[in-house]
Amino acid sequence: MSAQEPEVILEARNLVKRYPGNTALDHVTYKVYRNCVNVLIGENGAGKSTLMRVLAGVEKADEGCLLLEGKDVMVRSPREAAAHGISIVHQELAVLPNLDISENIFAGRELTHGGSIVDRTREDSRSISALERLHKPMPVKGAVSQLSLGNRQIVELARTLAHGAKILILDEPTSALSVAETDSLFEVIAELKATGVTIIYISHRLHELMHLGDQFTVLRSGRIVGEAARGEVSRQWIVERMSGRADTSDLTQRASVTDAPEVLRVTGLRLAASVGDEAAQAPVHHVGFTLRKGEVLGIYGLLGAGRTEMLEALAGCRRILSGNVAIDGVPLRIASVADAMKAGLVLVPEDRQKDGLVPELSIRENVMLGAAGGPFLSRAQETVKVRELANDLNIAARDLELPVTSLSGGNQQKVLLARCLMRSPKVLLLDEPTRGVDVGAKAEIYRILLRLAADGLSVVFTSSEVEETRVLADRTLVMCQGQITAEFSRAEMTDEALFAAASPRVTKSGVMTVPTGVTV
Amino acid sequence: HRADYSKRLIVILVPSQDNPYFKAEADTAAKRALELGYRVRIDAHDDDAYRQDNLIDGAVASNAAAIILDNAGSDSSISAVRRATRAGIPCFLIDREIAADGIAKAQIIADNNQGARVVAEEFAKAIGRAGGEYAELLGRESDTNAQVRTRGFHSVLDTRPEFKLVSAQAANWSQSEAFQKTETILQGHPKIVGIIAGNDTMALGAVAAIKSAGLKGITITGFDGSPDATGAIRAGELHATTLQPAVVISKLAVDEADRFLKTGSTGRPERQVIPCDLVTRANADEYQDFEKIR
Amino acid sequence: MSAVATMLSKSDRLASSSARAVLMLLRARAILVLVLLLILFAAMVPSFLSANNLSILSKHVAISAILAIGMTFVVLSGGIDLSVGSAAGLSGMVAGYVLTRGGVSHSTVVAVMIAFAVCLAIGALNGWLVAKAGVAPFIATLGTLYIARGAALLLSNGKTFPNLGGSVAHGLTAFPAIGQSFLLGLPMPVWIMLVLFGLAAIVAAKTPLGRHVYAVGGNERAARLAGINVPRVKLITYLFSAFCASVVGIIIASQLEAAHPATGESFELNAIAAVVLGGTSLMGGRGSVAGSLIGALVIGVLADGLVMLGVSEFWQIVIKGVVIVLAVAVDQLQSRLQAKFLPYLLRSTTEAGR
Amino acid sequence: MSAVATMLSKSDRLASSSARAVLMLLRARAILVLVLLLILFAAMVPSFLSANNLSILSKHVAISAILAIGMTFVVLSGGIDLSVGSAAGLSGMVAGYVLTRGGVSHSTVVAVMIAFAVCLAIGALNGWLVAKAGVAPFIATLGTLYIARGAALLLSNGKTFPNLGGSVAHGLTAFPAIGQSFLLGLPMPVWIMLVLFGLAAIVAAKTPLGRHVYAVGGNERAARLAGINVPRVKLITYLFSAFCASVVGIIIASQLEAAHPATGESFELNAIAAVVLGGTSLMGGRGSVAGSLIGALVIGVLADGLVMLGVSEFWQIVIKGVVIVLAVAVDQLQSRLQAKFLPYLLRSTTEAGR
Ligand SMILES: Nc1ncnc2c1ncn2[C@@H]1O[C@H](COP(=O)(O)OP(=O)(O)OP(=O)(O)O)[C@@H](O)[C@H]1O
Ligand SMILES: Nc1ncnc2c1ncn2[C@@H]1O[C@H](COP(=O)(O)OP(=O)(O)OP(=O)(O)O)[C@@H](O)[C@H]1O
Ligand SMILES: [Mg+2]
Ligand SMILES: [Mg+2]
Repeated sequence: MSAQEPEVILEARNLVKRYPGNTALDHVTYKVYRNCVNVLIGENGAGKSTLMRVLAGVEKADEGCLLLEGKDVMVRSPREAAAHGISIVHQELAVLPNLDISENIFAGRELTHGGSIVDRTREDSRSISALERLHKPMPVKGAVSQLSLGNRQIVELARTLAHGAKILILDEPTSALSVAETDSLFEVIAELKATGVTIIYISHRLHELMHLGDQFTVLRSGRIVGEAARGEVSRQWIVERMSGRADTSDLTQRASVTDAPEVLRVTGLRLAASVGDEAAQAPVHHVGFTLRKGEVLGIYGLLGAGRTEMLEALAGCRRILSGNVAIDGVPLRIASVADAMKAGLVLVPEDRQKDGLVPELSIRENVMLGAAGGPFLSRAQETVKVRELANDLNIAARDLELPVTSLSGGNQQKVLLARCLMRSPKVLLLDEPTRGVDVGAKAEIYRILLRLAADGLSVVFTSSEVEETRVLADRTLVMCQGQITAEFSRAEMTDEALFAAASPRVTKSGVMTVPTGVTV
Repeated sequence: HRADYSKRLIVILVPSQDNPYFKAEADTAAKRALELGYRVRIDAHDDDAYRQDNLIDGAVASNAAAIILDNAGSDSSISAVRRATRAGIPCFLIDREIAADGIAKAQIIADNNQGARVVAEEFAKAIGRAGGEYAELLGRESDTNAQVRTRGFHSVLDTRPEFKLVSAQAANWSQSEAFQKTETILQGHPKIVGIIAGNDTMALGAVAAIKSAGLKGITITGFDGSPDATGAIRAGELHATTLQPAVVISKLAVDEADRFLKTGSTGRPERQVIPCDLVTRANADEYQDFEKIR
Repeated sequence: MSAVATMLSKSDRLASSSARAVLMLLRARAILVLVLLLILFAAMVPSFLSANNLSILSKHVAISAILAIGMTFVVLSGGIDLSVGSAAGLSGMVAGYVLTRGGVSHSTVVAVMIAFAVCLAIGALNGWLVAKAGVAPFIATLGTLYIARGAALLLSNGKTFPNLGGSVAHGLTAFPAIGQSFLLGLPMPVWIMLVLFGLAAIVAAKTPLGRHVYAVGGNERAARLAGINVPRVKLITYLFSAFCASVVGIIIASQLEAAHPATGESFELNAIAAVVLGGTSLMGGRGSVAGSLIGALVIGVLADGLVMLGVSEFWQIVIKGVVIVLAVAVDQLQSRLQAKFLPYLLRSTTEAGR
Repeated sequence: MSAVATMLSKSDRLASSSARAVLMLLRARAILVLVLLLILFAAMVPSFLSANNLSILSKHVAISAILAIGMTFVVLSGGIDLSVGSAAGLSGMVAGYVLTRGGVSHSTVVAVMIAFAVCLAIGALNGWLVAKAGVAPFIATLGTLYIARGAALLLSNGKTFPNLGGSVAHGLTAFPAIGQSFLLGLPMPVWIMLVLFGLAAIVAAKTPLGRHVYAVGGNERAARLAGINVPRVKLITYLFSAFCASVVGIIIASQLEAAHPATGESFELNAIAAVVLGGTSLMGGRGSVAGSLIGALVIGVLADGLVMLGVSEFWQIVIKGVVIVLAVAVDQLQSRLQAKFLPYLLRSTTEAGR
């Protein structure tokens, strides 16, 4: 890197973006430096993705403007962003499941013979070369709906490579990638930088950021709280700025549960992969574990490892092909959510919006949804119950009749938690319980969960964050490609060990295998 | 009529089979044709000229010997009839005519205009010299017969200044629609003394509405002469209707078709107009199933 | 709070109060349209607001309102039921068949019960196809639309079952009473509508089932995860819709004292239009039974008023189309304004709370 | 690989080969049904496979096929168009108006162009309502269904425009030729259908637009993120659908040499049924133009065959309903079987591929 001050290629000035319930961007002025890897850091829900969506023309800011190379520009659509040379890989995958790989790579920007007929041959060859650059050859005529989550991520990366952008935004591109895939991505980023491309890179993995970043920006609760160049940045600096670490020092001091009676035993669980437009992952197979009363069990893994599938199966909304589940030693047949609930297994789903909340209903109705009761509902009685629980879980809502969407992410999560507690469960299943939740709420949720566990509730949660797993879990299982690859007690958990156990390995013949560890 | 492919086929096309008039028409023709040793097929075109076109194609494809047709529109049926004729299948039109000569072998029609006039005369006579406000229920307004009948009514009633049309609403030949429309009309015009309807089903809808409103002394007339209507006339609920001689026409058409197939000529002029009979309480017992039995 | 923040929140509050007014206005639009129509027709048609006409009007509205009440639950749960018109027709025909040819003592009660049973079978078929076989509601109910219509026609071979008002000797006096009698000055169909409305409103607002319907329409996956038996909820909505259709068919047959197999053609479109006019979203999850009642009133008043005004049939068709499109376009406008103003509205509420 | 794993993958392969056969069979079901129907009718109706009848049949199929081709794109993009029947009716009426009363030298070309223009305006209205105003496709096109039908009726005050096959003196010979003439032994409407089919198939498979239609139907959000102009794509699908409807209206007016304002009633249901029978999903994103053509063939063959067999009109209605329901239930079955067997299929494919 040359010594001179890098020049600003893109500047976002005074951006404000409000959502019902919170302000995602609060007068953000963000500078992107030419030909650098601009790293954007921040806790979940800090507003990183929102900022990127504004830069990429997907979302319109309520206030503020964009300057590209000093000139005021309007970016009102992804198409216009592309015309300005801005290209993005979104955090949530945006693939077209019904099209094939090559069609996905060129969707919206087809190559044509003279503007009318698609030039498949050229598209295919450019798709192949883009995939080769990522060291990930795939049959370009294969349907995307049949790809694993990681491979879908690769397809999205290939899409941006195939178009040659001036500014490339990568929003958590590695969350579904294995170690080997991550390494080839880093190679590509280095190559791109060498050819003059500016990169904005978002990730929660500090070691990646330290390795890649040239310029660092820290976002917290929709505001920029720190900016620095590579030399000035240390791990310490980042962590301080994010101020992100919830104060969890008080939480780690607890006795581990070893002698409590066993509540849940899962053996030989096997599930089919989901199909259609959602994830078509490696199916879950040969999964088994046990859980004691009052124990908090963490399940760590990469995106697409099959954790969600496993929890959904236990909660009764996914078909179990084979395997046994027993509660308190009594074998259980789980054919429906009702079955699971009756046995005391309740799930707080991963995606609040998609699987959890009914946006049209009020906070009260969302909490009481599906709760058993008499033939008639009584608003007064419900209000009393919900109010009590809301106070207990510290849900910051004065008016329980407001739509549930008016709450912040953390409070929405607590609403779901409250709904599950309404069922007096034996085992609480939580899928990514703090995704998109702010720091304060995160710590609060940890405290609530640990208090519930102390009161004798057994908890299973998944997380993609090492930190969270370490704070919360008494014991951690690691999942990879639908299998459990390792088990760690609290003392054994380290970032490196967890990460290694979670990453699929690629053998010489190219076949992916699961890392061998302590299999249960 | 099981398919016996050794027999020659007569295709009978009528507007619908859920209307008693067309049903009688079709059934009579079918019965007569079977008696004469033909195979028959009945299809309904729902007053949709395009569907009629397809059904005529179907008759052509089935090598029908003749087509008995109650058509779906005097203008929009010409090309279909011409096509059938060119394919060597003689067409015998019943009930309604088409606006072209020399294509169909026969056009045996009920005189809708005359029928409308006599029923309108009777309507006027029943109400009497005092006259008053009256309402009209029209059939599907895009239907030729609806237009012919309303013209017939007005050619009589418009010449009498004592009669004042206060509401003319389309009830699309439907009983339930006529019921609701009549109820609404009665609200706007409580003083009406009569309702003249474009067919019997609508007239019966009006009868039900009048009855449910508890009104008496409102003269209602229909058109067609269906058994339900003659029954209502006998019961004193409906004042009059005009019987379209469906049975006579259908028999005549099949007989002429038979003669044409055997001799090459119907022996009659193409256009034959059969007058409609006025049915009132006085002669209601003489009619049954669209036929004068006494 | 800084001076800027204070100013901001002040302007927010202003925005919120005017936003609220706009939202209120838009939410009440069906009532507004209704009131406008009533004023318009009252001004132009002298007897429009007479007690007598209102009674007749209410009877006409009852027919579409009953269908709309049944349709509301289907639409709230995210479905659609195209078969209601055919089901109504079939219901009347079955009742007519039993009354005139049944031989089972010509009892009105038996006839009505059998008509209900047949329609519930149609509803069950719809529910099974949608909830269990996973067929899109539009197609499933399009299929049953044809099947029920064909069955109605086959039942009498296309003929009308006449004289259902028959003689006292046949014990038939009860049947015409269903559609024609009065109670406390109100026509019986209006009472039936009111009872069904009351029932539906209570179910929608006060019972677990009602909440489940909203939940299934609002977010089917979430509903399933919350332990709601989604197929059962859907099945019930189609059963209820078919039941309402059956009631309508019997009322019409009773009013006409005759059952015609083509009765009810395109009723489904009226019912759907009433539901949508009443603010229920075709996406499911949002709306109310009361809204559908008002929607049915709008459609009924419009139809009767235009007839009384003597507007041509053809213009009536065009006006209906325009009203449907406009109403829903306004609905969209409301959602958008709401999305835009809600943050402000909420902010001021939340601040007040803290 | 362990012994267990080998055994597992072996049984998987067995499953896969039979699964594949089942899948193939299910995918080709529309063709299967078609072949079955043809065999059935050929056996039961002597003249069914005669050249003459096939020519007539193809002409009938052309009408529903043209509508279905237009509808396919709308459905593929996740919409629905209920207004095509009315649009077809309006198109014929506009052409009839221009030809008989237009005064503009009675030119066929002018009449056809104006009819196209009017229908494209309907299509644009649909597209605008759906893509810009955010109105649900069902309601938007239900509204335009009424508006277009009302307009058609108002144009002639409910009457037919007759004599469109008029005299040579009026220069009208070209108009009847559109629907009635033959080229190389095939009826002109069939040629028009083939041209539209070819065009549509090429657009669907070979152009960016076609790909965008699939993308919008497959995942609208992802399509938007990929930079596809979603509203424009939707607008185009409605325009094309309205254009196809217009063509149908003109062909029918030309065949009948008259334009009737009620023409095209319930054509939309036939077109939708054809599209769905052809395997296009009402959820969008999945299906093909060729499928719709086969769907239209099934419906056309069924309709004509039942008529020739002399099956009663009432049974025809029932059979149509049953066929629609069954076809889509089978579609669902296919998806489920696919979901069940796909893992096995995939596994063996992957193994083979590596
Ligand atoms: N479409 C939306 N509607 C409502 N709220 C939203 C929406 N998108 C984002 N938010 C909210 O805006 C805030 C910022 O979200 P954003 O996705 O930008 O965070 P992030 O920094 O990318 O987090 P993560 O690390 O989890 O990806 C969150 O509180 C989130 O709940
Ligand atoms: N193509 C995709 N686009 C958007 N979301 C996807 C896609 N594929 C999968 N997902 C979502 O990501 C989740 C990942 O699947 P899975 O449950 O197998 O993995 P997991 O180990 O639970 O991963 P994680 O919980 O980290 O997402 C699924 O629940 C699905 O909703
Ligand atoms: Mg993000
Ligand atoms: Mg997950």
